[in-house]
Amino acid sequence: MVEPEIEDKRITLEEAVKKIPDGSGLFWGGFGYQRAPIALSHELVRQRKRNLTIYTCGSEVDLEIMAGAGVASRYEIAFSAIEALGLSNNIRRRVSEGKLLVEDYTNLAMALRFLGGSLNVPFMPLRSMMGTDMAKLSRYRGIDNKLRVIDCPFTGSKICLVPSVNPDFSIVHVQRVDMSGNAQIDGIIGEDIEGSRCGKKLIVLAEEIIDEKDVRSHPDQTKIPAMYVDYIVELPYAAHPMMCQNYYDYDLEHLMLFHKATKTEETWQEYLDEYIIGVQNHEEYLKLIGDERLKELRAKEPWGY
Amino acid sequence: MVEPEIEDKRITLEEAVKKIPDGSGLFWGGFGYQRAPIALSHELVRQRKRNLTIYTCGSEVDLEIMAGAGVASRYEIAFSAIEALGLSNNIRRRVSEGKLLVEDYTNLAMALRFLGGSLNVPFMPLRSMMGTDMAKLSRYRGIDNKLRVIDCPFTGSKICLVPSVNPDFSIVHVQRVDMSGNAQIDGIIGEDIEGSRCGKKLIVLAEEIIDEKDVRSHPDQTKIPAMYVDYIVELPYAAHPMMCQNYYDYDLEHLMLFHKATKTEETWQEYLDEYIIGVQNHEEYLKLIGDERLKELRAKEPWGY
Amino acid sequence: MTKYTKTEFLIACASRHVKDGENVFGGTGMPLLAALLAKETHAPGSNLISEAGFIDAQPREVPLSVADTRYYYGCSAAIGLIETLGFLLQGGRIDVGFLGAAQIDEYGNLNTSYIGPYDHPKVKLPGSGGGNDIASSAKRLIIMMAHDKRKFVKQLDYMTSPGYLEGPGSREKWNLVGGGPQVVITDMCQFDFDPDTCKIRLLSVHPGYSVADVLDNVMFDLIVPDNVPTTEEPSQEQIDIMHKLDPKGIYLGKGG
Amino acid sequence: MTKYTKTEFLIACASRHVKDGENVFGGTGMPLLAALLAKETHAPGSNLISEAGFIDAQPREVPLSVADTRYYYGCSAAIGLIETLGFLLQGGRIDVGFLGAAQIDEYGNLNTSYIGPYDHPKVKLPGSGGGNDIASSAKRLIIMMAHDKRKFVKQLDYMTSPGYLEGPGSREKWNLVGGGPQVVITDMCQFDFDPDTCKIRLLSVHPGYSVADVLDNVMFDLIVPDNVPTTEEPSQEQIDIMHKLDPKGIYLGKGG
Repeated sequence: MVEPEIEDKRITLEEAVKKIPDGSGLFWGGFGYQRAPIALSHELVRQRKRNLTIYTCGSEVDLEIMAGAGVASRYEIAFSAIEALGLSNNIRRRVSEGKLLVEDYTNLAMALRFLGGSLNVPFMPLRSMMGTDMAKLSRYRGIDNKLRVIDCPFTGSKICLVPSVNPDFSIVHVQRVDMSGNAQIDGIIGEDIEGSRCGKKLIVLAEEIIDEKDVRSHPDQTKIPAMYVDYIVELPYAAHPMMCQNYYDYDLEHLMLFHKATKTEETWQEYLDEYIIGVQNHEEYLKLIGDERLKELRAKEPWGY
Repeated sequence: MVEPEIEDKRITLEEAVKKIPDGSGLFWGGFGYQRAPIALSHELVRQRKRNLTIYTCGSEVDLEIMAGAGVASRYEIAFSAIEALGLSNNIRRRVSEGKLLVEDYTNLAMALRFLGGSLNVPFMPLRSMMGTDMAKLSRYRGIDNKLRVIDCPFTGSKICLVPSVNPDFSIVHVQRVDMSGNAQIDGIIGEDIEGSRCGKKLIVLAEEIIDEKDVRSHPDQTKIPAMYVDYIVELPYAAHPMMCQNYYDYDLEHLMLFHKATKTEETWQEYLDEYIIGVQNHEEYLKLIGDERLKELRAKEPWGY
Repeated sequence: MTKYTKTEFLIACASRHVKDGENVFGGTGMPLLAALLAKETHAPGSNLISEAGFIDAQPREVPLSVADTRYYYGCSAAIGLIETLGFLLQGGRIDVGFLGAAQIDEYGNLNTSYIGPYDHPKVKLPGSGGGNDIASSAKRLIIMMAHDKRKFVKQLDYMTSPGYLEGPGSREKWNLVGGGPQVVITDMCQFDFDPDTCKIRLLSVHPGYSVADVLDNVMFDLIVPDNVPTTEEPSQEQIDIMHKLDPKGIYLGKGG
Repeated sequence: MTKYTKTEFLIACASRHVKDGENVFGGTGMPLLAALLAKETHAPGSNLISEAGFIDAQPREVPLSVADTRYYYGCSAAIGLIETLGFLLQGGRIDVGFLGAAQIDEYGNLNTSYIGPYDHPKVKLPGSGGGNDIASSAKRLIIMMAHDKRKFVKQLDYMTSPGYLEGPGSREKWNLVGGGPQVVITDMCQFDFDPDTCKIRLLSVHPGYSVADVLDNVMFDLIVPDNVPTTEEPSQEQIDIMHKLDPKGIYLGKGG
């Protein structure tokens, strides 16, 4: 048998972000506090990217960073807050300033828009949003391009159609991947199955690179097959201060520091300088957080956090 | 803490089939040779059910049994054959006799019809079937009720809409389930994720009942959560002569005997008498196959067959 | 008499609306504690679901996020949004959803998106998240809100999630899956909705408040029945269990 | 000169159409052996996908079904139909699909459903399965058929799967994802399609057959180029590898 040469898709975080031109549209993976691609949002800031459009259900700290640093100018999202900690202050300020435009959908609507994109069909039907201002007001797509409420041709009942999304890039953060791109996700997947398949290019951030044999001995665990994956970035603690199941817990102290910092423009700029622009790369950021703190955050068996 | 009483949803195969009235619509799980609910088709025959409508992508031996024994009168399916072994002879005869009406869809169309049913929306968009006779001819639904080809309201391009399915029952065969209904499926899932969620009632056949603790210590492996499940039937070798990954291989000898028997009405009636009507229940069927043969079929590590 | 804080009172009050065997979207914060409290007391067979993908969760510590790994250990399935919001919720299988809001109108419609005009919003709020999905499709909706007069408005700045929309027949017109709001719990009272007019109605006032207090603190007309009972107080057992569930006082506050 | 059976010839011939690195829907039977042979020879990096849900499969024994557990061991993912036929195929990510048919017309349209009139079919065939999906959405289609004159018809009894439909512009009109048929391999010859007219065209004749044989065995007009080469024969290496892949002769026949 001729052994195929396994394509090595690994690149550095810096190289990955260089591939994303200003003005790109990005599916943004993770959900709530789980598997947020924070490190990539940092590098987008360091490389001074501009005018990105972010598509996601409900990312949190990363959306705050990209809005606060002026990286993104458009969000098509369902939710922005730090959940239990409170409102997204940066987003609130940027929206009031007119520097950030938010097109509002629901979580299910966004998940279905990604599913439609993955299926390569132009829309998906949905039974939310109807009757409310979400179906009447549009920030920039224009209401006819945001959604359509039609009479179902089969039943005659009202049904909402939301347009599919095929962004330029999908950014997904996973626990493990082999170097050809077969990715394993532990725990909830949020909208990452659909999100990883709908983008024109897929960048996977992974806590750990594993051997192809470990993938092929457990094919049921592969959540993203290699054929979807364009680039892989090995990046431990890519979600800090958020969490990654079976790898580390959220850093509540840092999260509170972050949330407090976003309360005024001045303190936000200080945070930005100290933790994002002021460091060369993710490794330096982790040094700033400190080895000891990172060790404390490591997940414990059997809880996974 | 108050310990919840765990609902025990286990019933016998006979009881399960008694719950299915004549004229019901059934989602039929399994795909190709994998996890086919053969034992349930046997019991439908023994209880002389009539006028069932079966919804599935491509079941094989079970579709032959239900057509041949006059249990089902309508199929909404994509495929009928025993793949490598050849054509479905019983179905061919029953269609020629006018006793079986087949409404033809594609595999993707059927999978999407189940997805639409699971999502509780009336249709799903699809990019197959267009331009062919599949979009022009209908056996009994009427063409406007079989599908619609519309101009997409967002893009203006042609898109096909297929109506969702919410059958009276979903029948799914899995490797393992706990007694409240949390089910684990090994290997490919075919269309069983969507199929198990679209029915009004769900009957799960399982090779093995496992403890709830085994489910809750590996939540990622649960493919069907208990809240969808109405009845559970513990039934080893439920798929014989088809296969069930990690439990047993197909019985090629019996499959060939079966396929040969279907070639004429006479030899088919002999098979029916000997293996299905002539036995009281699944246990007796397995005795007829023989312990030794069943042992030979047991899956071997690490292959799973 | 049991001593309790306002937060403890609200959580105990909300937990009583969850019935045994029900499928509940818990979220985070007070609703989550209410759902967990119900499970530990009168509704042991209730099924706690997080929209992030956790089914039948039994967290040993209170999660801070619907996607918190704390939801994972001991749950029966960990899947994703298409499963929870699509198959389960839109599929009509969720009995109870909890929502909060910045504004509510007399039909129980909710605003969680913008304060001020849409074109020049004064405050961008979190948005719908799964809120509109839950309000559209859950069989019953339980709403929990801080009682501030400016939140109980005649006209929402933005309608994020449907209550009874414009009144009788509105939810049917839009073919919504779920049944709409059942109860609104504030730190002053409970409201329900008049089945004929779909308008908000006083259900009970909390100890220490009067019907007049409530009338002074809403900006719409309010249906007040002849007899308005006093809301039931929490039991010591409920309070003790709450604190076992949130030992660090993340939601209950440090003072406990 | 290598000795070979007709089946071996066809499999070797089909395998040459698979290129390295391509994503291939293999199915079962001869196409599967052709895809596996390609992977073992000139296309080691090709990715064998079964519509049942197996991705990058490396079966050590030939499967009898697209859902056969033999596809599992060593594959890189095992998922389901929405993944393979939806995300991958309809998503435009499948390079090559293989199909057989009971009838083909001059535009490469295929019948795998009914022989005889639709209202009173003489023979019910297997139907589309994933065939129409593959013909609609795979970038290229490779068709393998037994060469019987009655199968190469001017008018199909039923059009199950799209070739070029009514000719130039037809696939575009229906917004089909894939590119249409590339080659038809029979036990007499290979056909391709004229890019201007989308009509079937003789590509090569197999050793032992003449252009006249082919013309005698189709029921439609056939484009015949001035020069029709002879189809390349299988190598001994190809035949040896085939038999390693199917040691029991399940598809190759017992005689080998």
